[in-house]
Amino acid sequence: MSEASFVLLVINVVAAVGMHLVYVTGQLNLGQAGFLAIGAYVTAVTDARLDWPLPLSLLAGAAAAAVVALPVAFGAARLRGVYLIMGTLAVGEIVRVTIGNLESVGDVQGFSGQSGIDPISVYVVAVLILAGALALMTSATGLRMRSVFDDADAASAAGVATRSVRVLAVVMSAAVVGVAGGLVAEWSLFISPRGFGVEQSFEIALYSLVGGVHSLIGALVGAAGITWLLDGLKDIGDLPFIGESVEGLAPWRLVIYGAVVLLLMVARPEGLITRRLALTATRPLRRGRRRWLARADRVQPVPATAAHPASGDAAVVLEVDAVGHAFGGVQALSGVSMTIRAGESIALIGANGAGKSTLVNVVAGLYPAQQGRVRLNGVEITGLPAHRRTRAGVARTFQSVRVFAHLTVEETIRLGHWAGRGRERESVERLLESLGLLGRRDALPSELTLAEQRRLEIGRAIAAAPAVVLLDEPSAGMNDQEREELAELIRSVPRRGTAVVLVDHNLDFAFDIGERVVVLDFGAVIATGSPAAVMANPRVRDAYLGPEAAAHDSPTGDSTGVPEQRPERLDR
Amino acid sequence: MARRSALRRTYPLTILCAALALAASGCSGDDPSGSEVGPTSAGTEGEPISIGLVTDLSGRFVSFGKDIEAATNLAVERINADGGVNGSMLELVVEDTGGEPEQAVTAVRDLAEDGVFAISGPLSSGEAETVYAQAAQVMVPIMSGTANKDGITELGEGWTFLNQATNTALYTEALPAWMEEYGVSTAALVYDAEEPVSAGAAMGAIPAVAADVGLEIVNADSPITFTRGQTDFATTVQVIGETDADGLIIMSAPTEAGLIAAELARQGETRPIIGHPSQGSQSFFEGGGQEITDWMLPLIFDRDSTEPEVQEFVSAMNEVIAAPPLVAESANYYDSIFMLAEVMRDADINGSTPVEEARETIRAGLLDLSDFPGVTGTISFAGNAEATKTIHLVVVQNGEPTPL
Amino acid sequence: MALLEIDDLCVRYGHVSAVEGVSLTVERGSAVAILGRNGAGKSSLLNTIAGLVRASSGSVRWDGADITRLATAKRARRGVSLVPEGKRIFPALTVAENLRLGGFHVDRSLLPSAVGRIHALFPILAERSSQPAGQLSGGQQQMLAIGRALMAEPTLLLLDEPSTGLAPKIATEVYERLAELRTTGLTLVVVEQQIDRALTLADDVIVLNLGRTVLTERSAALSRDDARIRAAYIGAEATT
Amino acid sequence: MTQVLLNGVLLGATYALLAVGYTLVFGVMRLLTLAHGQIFMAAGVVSLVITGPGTPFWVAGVCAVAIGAGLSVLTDLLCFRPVGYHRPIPAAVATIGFGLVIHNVIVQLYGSNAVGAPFEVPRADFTVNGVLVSVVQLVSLLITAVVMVATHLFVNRTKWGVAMRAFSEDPEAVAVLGVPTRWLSALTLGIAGALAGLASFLVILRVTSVSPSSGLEIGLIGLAIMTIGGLGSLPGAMAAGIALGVLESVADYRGFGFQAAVPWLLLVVVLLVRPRGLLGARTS
Repeated sequence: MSEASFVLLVINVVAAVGMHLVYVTGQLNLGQAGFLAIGAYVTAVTDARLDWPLPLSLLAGAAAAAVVALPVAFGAARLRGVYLIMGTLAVGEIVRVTIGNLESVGDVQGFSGQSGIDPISVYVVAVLILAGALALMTSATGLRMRSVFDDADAASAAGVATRSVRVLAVVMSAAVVGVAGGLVAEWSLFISPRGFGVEQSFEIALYSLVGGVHSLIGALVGAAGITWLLDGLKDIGDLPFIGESVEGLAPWRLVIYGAVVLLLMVARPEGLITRRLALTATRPLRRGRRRWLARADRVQPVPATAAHPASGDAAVVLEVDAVGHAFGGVQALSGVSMTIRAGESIALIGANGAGKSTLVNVVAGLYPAQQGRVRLNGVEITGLPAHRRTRAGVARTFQSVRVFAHLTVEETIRLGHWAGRGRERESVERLLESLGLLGRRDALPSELTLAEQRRLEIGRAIAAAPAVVLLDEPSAGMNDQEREELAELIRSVPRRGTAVVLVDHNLDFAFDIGERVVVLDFGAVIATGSPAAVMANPRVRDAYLGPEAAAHDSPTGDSTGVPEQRPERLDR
Repeated sequence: MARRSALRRTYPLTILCAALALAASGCSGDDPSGSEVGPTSAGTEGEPISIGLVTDLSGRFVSFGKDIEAATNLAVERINADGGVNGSMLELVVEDTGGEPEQAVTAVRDLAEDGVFAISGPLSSGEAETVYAQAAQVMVPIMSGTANKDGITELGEGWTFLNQATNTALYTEALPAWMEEYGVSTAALVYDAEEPVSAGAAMGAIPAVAADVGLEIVNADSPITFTRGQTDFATTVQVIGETDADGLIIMSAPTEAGLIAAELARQGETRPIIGHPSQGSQSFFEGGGQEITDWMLPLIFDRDSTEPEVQEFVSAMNEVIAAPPLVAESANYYDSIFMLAEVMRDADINGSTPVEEARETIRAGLLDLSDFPGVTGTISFAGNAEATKTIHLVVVQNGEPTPL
Repeated sequence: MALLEIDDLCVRYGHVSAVEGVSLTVERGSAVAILGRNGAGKSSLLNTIAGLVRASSGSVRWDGADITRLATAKRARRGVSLVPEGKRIFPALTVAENLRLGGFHVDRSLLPSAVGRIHALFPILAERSSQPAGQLSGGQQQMLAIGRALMAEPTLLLLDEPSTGLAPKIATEVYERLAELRTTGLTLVVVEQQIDRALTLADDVIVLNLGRTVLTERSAALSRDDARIRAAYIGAEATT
Repeated sequence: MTQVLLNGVLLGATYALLAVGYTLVFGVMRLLTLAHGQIFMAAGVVSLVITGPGTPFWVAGVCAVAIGAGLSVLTDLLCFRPVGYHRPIPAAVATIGFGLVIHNVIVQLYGSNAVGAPFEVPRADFTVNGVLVSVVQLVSLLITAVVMVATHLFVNRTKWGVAMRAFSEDPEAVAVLGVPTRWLSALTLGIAGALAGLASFLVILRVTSVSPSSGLEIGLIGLAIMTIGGLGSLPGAMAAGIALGVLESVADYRGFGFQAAVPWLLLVVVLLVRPRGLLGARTS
């Protein structure tokens, strides 16, 4: 591969890294040709007309692309699936046609006069961009960006402000793509709007989609691979043995390229470098970094014996005051009130469809309560969105395990840990150890058993040292031995100073953990007290066996605790 | 499910061996790349003189590119047939850019690295502008036979030439002849706002030349425009109908020219029209061209000229190319090779001449070449990087290009 | 020879085993009820018979032939019809269109009589025939789902919790229709939460807990308060 | 001005035919067939190349429809089925690859210049109080209307149409009823491809040629119209197609400098007002 094609390859890699920043958040954005054009033209004009030094004009290009990207990012945050793809594509085309109508920059006929750039500077810029992207993706922000890809609800439950993460990703990606545009302008010395059309957007998108959306290495391999394939196919005539016979294939290279893209999608739908592959490849790197990070982690002793509140004197942590909620006519919750004290563990039980999950979702802020109020440590949090509630100290898990398919065990815990900034927290290392997951720290959720996934989700919730954690039917789908280990873990939570609200319809599990029991039926509290007292209550017995009383069609349906296979949908 | 997983296991293997095969070709990219057309006659001792050709064999201009490659090969074979240049055979190194400016930059830099003495091409104006801006850095004489944007050679600071009539040269001769032929004094300007060559001509050369020759462009401040890839011209032609002017100036690529011609005929437009040389292609004559009369085109090559060597060239080309008749511009590339050969013969350049010296001599030689008898008529640079070409004016009558 | 034979069936989703080592035989014309609390694997077993879920091991034989690997659509052609959990009717399509899909393979000439048969069984469907199915009440949607599955005149009808979400009166009416259908020789397998309804309809009962068979028994020999059923439902020590 | 509106409606009709293809595939299978524009082009080019000079023009029409349907079914067999219907993103990328293959095979075989129609298109135009109307345009408007009604009837009346609409809501429930879903996807794409072939033929009737490089642009405009109309809504696609045709004609007439961006400006405006397109079903 000649130097000239290698420079082109490096520029393509920079563009691919830019797009990786937005694709990793699951936003399939096709507006990159527009930002490429803005970066190219601003760099070219500031260089040729204003005679700015190269680094400054490249930065100007990036800044201009980022500024234009801001409104687009807010618009895009509202769009999903095909609407997002087409909306961003439209922005790219509008930018290209606008430039084509600007007399001052040579409109359709193009612009030249740049001072040019030598290959070494291109490589330096590329290395800087790569280092920046690597640092970003391994930082807390990078974790938050990845968490938004799979499951926005789970991300906000983990304290991630999903909308601002999406907007930030689009703006940063536009800036990096702007730099790539600047490099194109300086390297080819002549630019015209035709060079920034839809074909470029598609090609840059293919780098990440073929290479693998979830890993920076994927973007690299995709960009380098495709550019080198197209260049290599041109010289197919030079192949040692079969050179002469296939020489006629050279002009057909775009057909071969199309076929290769098709074959790759069949063979590796997730792309060449899946997150799994990237993780195994960078294991040594991560080990070194971990040793360095371990020193910086604030390690503080676990409060050995939290004042275990034998009686009711501990401070009230969470107050649920006359909360009501209805789903289209069906009153799921009516006037539910309960208080939770520091370090207490409560079991919330009720037959299927009694409103247990609705109460958890309302207290955790997944959807606002229609009636009543929720107070945390005396502070009103009824209106607070889910991610702010998590940061304030109300953590929760979901009925079917919802962890992040593309975050490793350690990253998930670190994400939860980050949500508790400003509070004394146990270090990630010690938490992994107490969860029994230290050995599995680099594993992805798909490689864990259901019990391990559940422990991971609970770990993520308590990593933020919240005041209260709401556990929604954690024991579903587990065998007895796994259930016992889970009970052991849940019992240890109050010792860390976090109150537990365990929601479950399995009585023996709930009574084993909950010191106090609250029974829900038809969305109302019908009994509270010790396990024995509650079981003696005839209304509870009747609500449970339910021959006469018809159980309502609960929104959760048959819960096998199995993580729903969430098919990617293009229309939502 | 079983079938697909087996499928999935075998696919990565096939991808892997394909990639390995390409790896071999990729690394071997740095030695002289591209398909060489070696010397045909046996036993000459001298190092071969390598000439680069930058063309498009896979992109938007593949129909032009293939004919250009054929014409260039024909010239090289004929020169080698009668002894080559100063005893050295000519060796043509072809680079395919797919019509992309970025690829053209890479192609020119690779050819310079491989030590070619001169480069013929690139094909489109967009590519030519990008490449000419690089010429001063790679210091190789580059001569395009197709790009015709005015002032393009200034980018190359003396290293770049044009064996093609620029728009100004074309219309300085064509406009007066058109005005005289049809008694035109006012004209309406119509062009493709997305296509750089047409936009360049319509906003640059045409208004300038029109002012010199006293042709009034009625809609100079708000010309009628359309966009490349548009298929429906009903409204555009209707606006043309509403503009009162003696004649129409239509700047566009052949596809759009055909579409407008069909629509003009449909709406009963009979005013005389003058177009752009790039429209003079088979797809225009066979497509929309069938239905219009009085569409004048200033061409740089007349296929039907009675000159014996022109007829010989046309018949030789028709045997070689896939879809005769040939593209007019391929004649320029045929002449370019002969001109380079003559300059090298005069300056005693052969295969063993050091590359820098050869390139510098060829550059100087080309600059003062004059009255070169090519199949496209007499060509002379005479101190100007843009050659003066003989211009053949033809009028398309129902698809038949008849000389004026 | 039994109509449906299930032998040592296992179903795993990733690491979770929903059904482990279940065996069951259903005679032609009989009715079997599958009981067990939430997450016991009832739906997984039913869906495996219908072909929606792939069996990890074990076999499902239909009229002697092995259909473990057979695609859902082909099983339906052989007479196995499923009324899925949550009814899963097509809300945007009219009642008539939903029924039309049920009788996809019924040739045009026989359609009117097939639809007539369903309308006789569930008169409400005749009244609401041109209304979008989404506008029907829970009970009516359940009847539509059953009617749709009956359009192809199946030999075995699988029902997944037909009474869930229905008011008691409506659920009773649905079960009366099912009892009526049994007189036509239709074989039934019903997954049911409510013990009493299951016992009144079915000849045999199989109780699952955590994917394993806890109990198989003639329904006559069982009652709601039977210790073994309570154990499966509420867990061992709660019954003190 | 009525002339401009007529031109707009006629152009819009062709756009609508193309967009209906996309909408049908997305409406039924929630998948994007990004090779649709290239199939439109290839159907036109190949149908012109294989029909000799003597043959009547409608033969090319039949070829175009057949080629369009064939290539579109191939999209199902080569892209959607191997990659998996439950993976929309990789399936869409696979169709991009397939589109590249189609486009570049056509360019290598038939060159990059426009391919002229070998047959004579009957040119019978007449003016009605000043408005020039061509028979060809009227016929194509008529065909488009008939095809639209036929598609609407097919999707709403026949059992296959009902199965398609049900499939878009709950594919598993359709399979459970014994409907052969494999054929369903092939049929959906076949119809979409046939519509694209027909649209390509109608354009050829009017402009007597088709250019191999028009595939990508036309495909994107079709996608834009589907999105403007609202994903999966056939009436939405038809309305948006006509609307865009009229808007583009008016923009041409007014000499609006940004003609090339008209479809995209309309799309951005609609998405700002209704993030689900004009008639997009509330799908979440």
